[in-house]
Amino acid sequence: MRRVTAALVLATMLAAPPTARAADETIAAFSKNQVDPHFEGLRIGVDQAAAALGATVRHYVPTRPNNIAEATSQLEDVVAAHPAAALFMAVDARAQLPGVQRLIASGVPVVNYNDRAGDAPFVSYVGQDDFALGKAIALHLFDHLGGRGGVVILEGVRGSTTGDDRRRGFEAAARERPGIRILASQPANFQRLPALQAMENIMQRYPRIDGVIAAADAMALGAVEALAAAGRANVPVVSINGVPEAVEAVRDGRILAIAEFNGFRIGCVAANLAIRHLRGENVPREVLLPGAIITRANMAEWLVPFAQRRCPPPIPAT
Amino acid sequence: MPMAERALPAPFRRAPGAAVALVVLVAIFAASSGGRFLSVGNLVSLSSQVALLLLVALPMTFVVLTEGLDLSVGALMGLAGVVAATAMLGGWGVPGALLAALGTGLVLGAVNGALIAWGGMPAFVVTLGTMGLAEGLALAVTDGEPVSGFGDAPRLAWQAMIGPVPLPVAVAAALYALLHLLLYRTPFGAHVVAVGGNREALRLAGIRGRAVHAAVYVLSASCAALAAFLLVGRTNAAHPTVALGVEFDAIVAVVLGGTSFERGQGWLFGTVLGAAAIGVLRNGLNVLAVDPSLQVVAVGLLAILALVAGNRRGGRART
Amino acid sequence: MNGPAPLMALRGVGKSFPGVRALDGVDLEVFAGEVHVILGQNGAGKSTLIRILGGACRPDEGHVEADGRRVAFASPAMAARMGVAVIHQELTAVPHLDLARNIFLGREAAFRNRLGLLDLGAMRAAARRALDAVGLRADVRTEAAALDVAGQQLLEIAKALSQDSRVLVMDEPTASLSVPEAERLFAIIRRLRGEGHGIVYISHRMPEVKALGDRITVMRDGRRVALLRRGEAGADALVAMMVGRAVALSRPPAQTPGAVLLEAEGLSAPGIADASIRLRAGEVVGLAGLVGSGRTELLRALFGAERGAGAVRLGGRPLPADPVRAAAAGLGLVPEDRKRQGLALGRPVRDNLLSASFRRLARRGVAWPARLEREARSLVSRLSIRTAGTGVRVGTLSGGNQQKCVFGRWLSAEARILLLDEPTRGVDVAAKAEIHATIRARAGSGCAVLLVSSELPELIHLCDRAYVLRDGRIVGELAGAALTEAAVLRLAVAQEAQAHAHG
Amino acid sequence: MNALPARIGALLLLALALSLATEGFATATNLLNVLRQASLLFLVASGLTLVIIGGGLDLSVAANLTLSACTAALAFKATGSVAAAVATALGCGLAVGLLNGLLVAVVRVPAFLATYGTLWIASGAAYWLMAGRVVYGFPPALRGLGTGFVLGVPTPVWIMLAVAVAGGAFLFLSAAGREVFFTGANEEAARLSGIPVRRRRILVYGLSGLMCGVAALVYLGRVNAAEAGLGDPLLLPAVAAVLIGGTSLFGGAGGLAGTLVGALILTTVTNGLNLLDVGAAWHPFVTGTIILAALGADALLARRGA
Repeated sequence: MRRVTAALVLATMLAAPPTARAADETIAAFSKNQVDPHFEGLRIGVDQAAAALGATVRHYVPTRPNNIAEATSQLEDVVAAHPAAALFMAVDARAQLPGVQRLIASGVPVVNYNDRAGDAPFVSYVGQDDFALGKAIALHLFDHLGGRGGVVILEGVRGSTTGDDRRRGFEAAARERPGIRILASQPANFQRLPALQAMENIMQRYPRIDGVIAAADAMALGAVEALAAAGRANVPVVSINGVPEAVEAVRDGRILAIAEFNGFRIGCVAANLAIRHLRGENVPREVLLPGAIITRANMAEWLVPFAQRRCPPPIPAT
Repeated sequence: MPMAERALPAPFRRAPGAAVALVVLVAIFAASSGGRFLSVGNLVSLSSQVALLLLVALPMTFVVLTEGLDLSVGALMGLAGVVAATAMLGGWGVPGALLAALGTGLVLGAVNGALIAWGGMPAFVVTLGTMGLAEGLALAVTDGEPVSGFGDAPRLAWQAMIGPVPLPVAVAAALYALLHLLLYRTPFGAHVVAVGGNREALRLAGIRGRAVHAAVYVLSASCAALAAFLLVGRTNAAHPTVALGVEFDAIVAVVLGGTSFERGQGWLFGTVLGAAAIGVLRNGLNVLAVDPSLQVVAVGLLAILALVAGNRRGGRART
Repeated sequence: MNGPAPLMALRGVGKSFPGVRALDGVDLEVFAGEVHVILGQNGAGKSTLIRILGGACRPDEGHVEADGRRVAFASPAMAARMGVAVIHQELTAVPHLDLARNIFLGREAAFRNRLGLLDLGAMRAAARRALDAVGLRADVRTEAAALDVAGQQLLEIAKALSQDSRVLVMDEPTASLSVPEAERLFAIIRRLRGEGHGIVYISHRMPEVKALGDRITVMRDGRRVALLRRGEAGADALVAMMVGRAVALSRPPAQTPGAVLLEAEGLSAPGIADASIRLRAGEVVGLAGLVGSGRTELLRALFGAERGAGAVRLGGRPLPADPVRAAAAGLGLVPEDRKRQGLALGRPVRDNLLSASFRRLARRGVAWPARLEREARSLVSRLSIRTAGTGVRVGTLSGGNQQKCVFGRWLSAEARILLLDEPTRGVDVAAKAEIHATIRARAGSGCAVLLVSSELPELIHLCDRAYVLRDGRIVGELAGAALTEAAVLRLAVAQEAQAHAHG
Repeated sequence: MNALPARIGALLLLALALSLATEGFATATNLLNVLRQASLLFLVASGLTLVIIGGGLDLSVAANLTLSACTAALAFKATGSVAAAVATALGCGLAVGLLNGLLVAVVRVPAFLATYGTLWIASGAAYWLMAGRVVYGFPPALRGLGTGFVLGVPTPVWIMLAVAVAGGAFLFLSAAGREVFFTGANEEAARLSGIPVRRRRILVYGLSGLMCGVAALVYLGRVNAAEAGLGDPLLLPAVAAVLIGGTSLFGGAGGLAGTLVGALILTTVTNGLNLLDVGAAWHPFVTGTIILAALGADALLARRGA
């Protein structure tokens, strides 16, 4: 059983109107890259929720991972494609705000999902609170360490909303635990090899590292490899996301814990809301999905491959 | 124009790769997109995208005509954008910001040009080095964070329409006109072609070929700085690494457009066709929502197929 | 001297290069309204003379005068401003510029309009006039690359005329022209003479000399050996003056040639048509002809570097047109352009000596450095290559020693058929003798040698037999006593020359 | 090659400065760490070095590494056999390399553009094959290639040394290697020497591809996972390592020893910046500076030598 199915509903409930299918229900779904399994999970969630309601999905992903210019072009191109609705996340929120404002102005209802894309009249926002996730997982580690020790932070891409919010969360947690010292904080671009090599280098400088916080699973897994190779596999590593590979590492004791950032579920909910909005339902303005802390005790649920997961029950209309 | 090949229109003679690709792609996309590809809205965004590429690709044509290339423009666009945005935040106003960006371009272009023309160093290595310098400076100055909050002027500029024409397209058209005049209607243009085609002829004619050679890199960098300003408007922020990789698209556009890396053979309008072919391919794939991974393959195939198609080969008899 | 001052004059000009006395006290005067032919074999000093006239180099001794005043040309551009234009054999057009821009390259300022832009209409009209003046009918908007060689030649002349050059120096302008093209050029030259230009005309071709030359300077070994007026000497006499004393170099006794090694039948390729030749073991065969007659092209076609029609047979078996197969089968080509085609200048002497034999020297694919070094040293000493070591960059060697490296390559590869294209060009006297000795020695050891040389004495001296090429066709074969410079020249320069020689 | 001692000197000076400026640098483990980090970069750059010496260019190396690693990972997951993974990585790398060779040597597309095209094709193929997945978890036999130690030295360092020695032997001891140098220095002179220029071209592109296959195996061993786009951060450093190592883009000069030094300089700088806790933002700037410095030093050396 899925432990968390409830969602934060911000408005009062209304009766669900009868479903009225539009002629062409094609949904454009944006994601940032074809590399990170988080987004693959998200795309599978979108596809599943749309299929359940009989809508079609077209995915837009830049050919160069997280490429702002290309993502901006795609946004412009989607204005021409004129889908019935769109699910949008920004590679760079500031950069893509004008584009998404124009998409909305062209009459396409847009649901913002995964991370906040700035100030535009979105139908709804579906996501998680990156700051809270960062803070929660960092506190989990600090408490595991007994509130004292030196930790290393592996940041994402400097300047990305996700990366910056998570880093601020880590730092906020550190302020709450005065016994914790941050030894080094290096960006590793959400990628595995840069994280591995940065970790290797940082280890040379600090013979004693008590814990590692990574802003995403891929970097945590890179750090785990570096620590294991140096015979320091006992250093606890925490991360954010919860893709199956990282959950396996939790199972095997290589990662201590992960703050769940569930792309699959975000995809499910966002697609579901968008289609229901098209069919005339009133949907919540904002859905903040809670994130669990995945540990060895509860990890089984997240070991299921994305393709075999089932979308949670729809969030009631408002 | 040569008499022998009159039968074919100029684009097919002089830039066969780009021309064929363009015709085929437009036909496919127009036929299979149910009118969306040729809609006014799409043409506006398509033409703006092509315009931005052209701001880099047109001056790159000059560089390639001298048998060189400029890998630093993408990184420079990031740096110049950051400089412009910082200048606006510092209260320099839009003209001041433009000048600051342009100055950044001039300096980097002069470094490239001096090392290549007077230092006799290979363009590939020099511009790879300055690419690192520009990218690193942009990242270091901003610590990787985009610079924003400088007001609406750049964004409004990017979105402005001059009559039915988007401003970026108008800027690219103006730049095309300017560079067309520069290449075909000034002594400088002839000298650029001669730097690539026959430097000995320049020497015999008593022209300082090295200054001409260096100038094309200054031109390339200045135009990149100009493009950076529009890009800042487009993305509403100056992102230090936003344009990395654009140099490759620009070079492919130039070569697709029938400009050769050898002997100063080239055609400025061909670059427009080349950039249009690249823009149409990417835009059309998006409008048709082709699987993202296949889009990556399609870009590579276009480059190679168009080049192979454009490559004329001699016959063989005795084997 | 009475009368008007010459447009241009050299007074006692001397010039030396390391190891070579290229010019020695040469006087030359060019008057308005004359065609002054300079006649001489390769190595007679003509090209140095042209360089001095055109401002590309300065004389060591003597000086240059224009309109009776001493001048010093610092650059070709300066010479051009003083009214001297050189039309080089290797053409200097910018291939992808149109004709109008080529003509006015560097002088575009004259066509700027008020906006600072080129007035293309005016420029094209001026170009049109310049091209009309030389009878070139091509559209002025055509790129220079689209012109054939004759057209590019005319373009160069048009360019020179358009800058009001009073003295035109033409270096073998008909070398690559067909007969009608050459005729057209002659008509233009006559007209220019009529208009008061002074023309320095360099050529080997007797009919041209006779048809055009008002005065003739004959050069030999860097000196002026004769200054003649029109008609003062017949073709035979001129040939004799160019050649000098009757062949001073004695030819070794003819050897009995061995089996046919290489045979070409009806070979056609760009620049050659229907050529058939045979090379036997132990002979040195010459390939004579004027520059542009197809000698280089024939060698390249034999080696497979140019593809064409016809058959090449090696020991009776067909040889495919592929340099790899040719080299493996025992052919070796010493190309004409040493720096571009013969050597990798940045690589050491060793690699340049062994580039054709790395695989032969390797044992199971391993080319042991010691073995390579041994081979390279042995070649250096066999050919007396003067170098500080086998690891020295070949580009730092003198021309003669560079050429010996290309030679050595084929010794090392044990080539049995050597195709030599101007092997002694740009080589000093001592190295030349050594190369000659090597050529004879190779033939003596059973190789077949096909030798292209523009220096007739060399050809006569070295060869047992010679084919003569004209306009890409083999027009004759001379052997034994019939192989004389005069005979070769007669065949090479055209029918009229033969007729005239008997007249 | 005459500049190699200067480069080694620069590397030693850099190392000396870092050992004075930081505590962690001059330790045995850190030096082995630097070597291990350099190994992947060197492997990708080694084949590229051969191509550039032969007068070409290969922009597809990083994308080829990506595709080879992804196909090998998929092959392992499909068969469970390490041998299959090794064969797939090497086969895939070689195939992409040969495709480059054919495009450049036979179809005669300029190397810059041909390999830029295959860059996109290879990375697109990887995206398509992986479909957003990460394939992870490899057995010790494969992991050992990246994380193991032999005689106290990391296995990838041994692989790096083996490739450097084998590649050096190919370049300097084999007939084909000598011919590659000559072809790079002057293609026409090579052709007229009877050197099979086309085959030599295809050979170096093939070897470059093969090296990407080897690098892919080391990557899998080291990182224990494969995903599309994994090689992208390596392209420019690899080109930079070759150029910093003194191999000339004009062809016909250079060697793997130089590339090894180039890779070590780049890795040492990154390591040093991490140890000094300088932000990663400065890395491209430092790399660019080193490229230009190497270029300027060579120009000075050449002028003095001439």
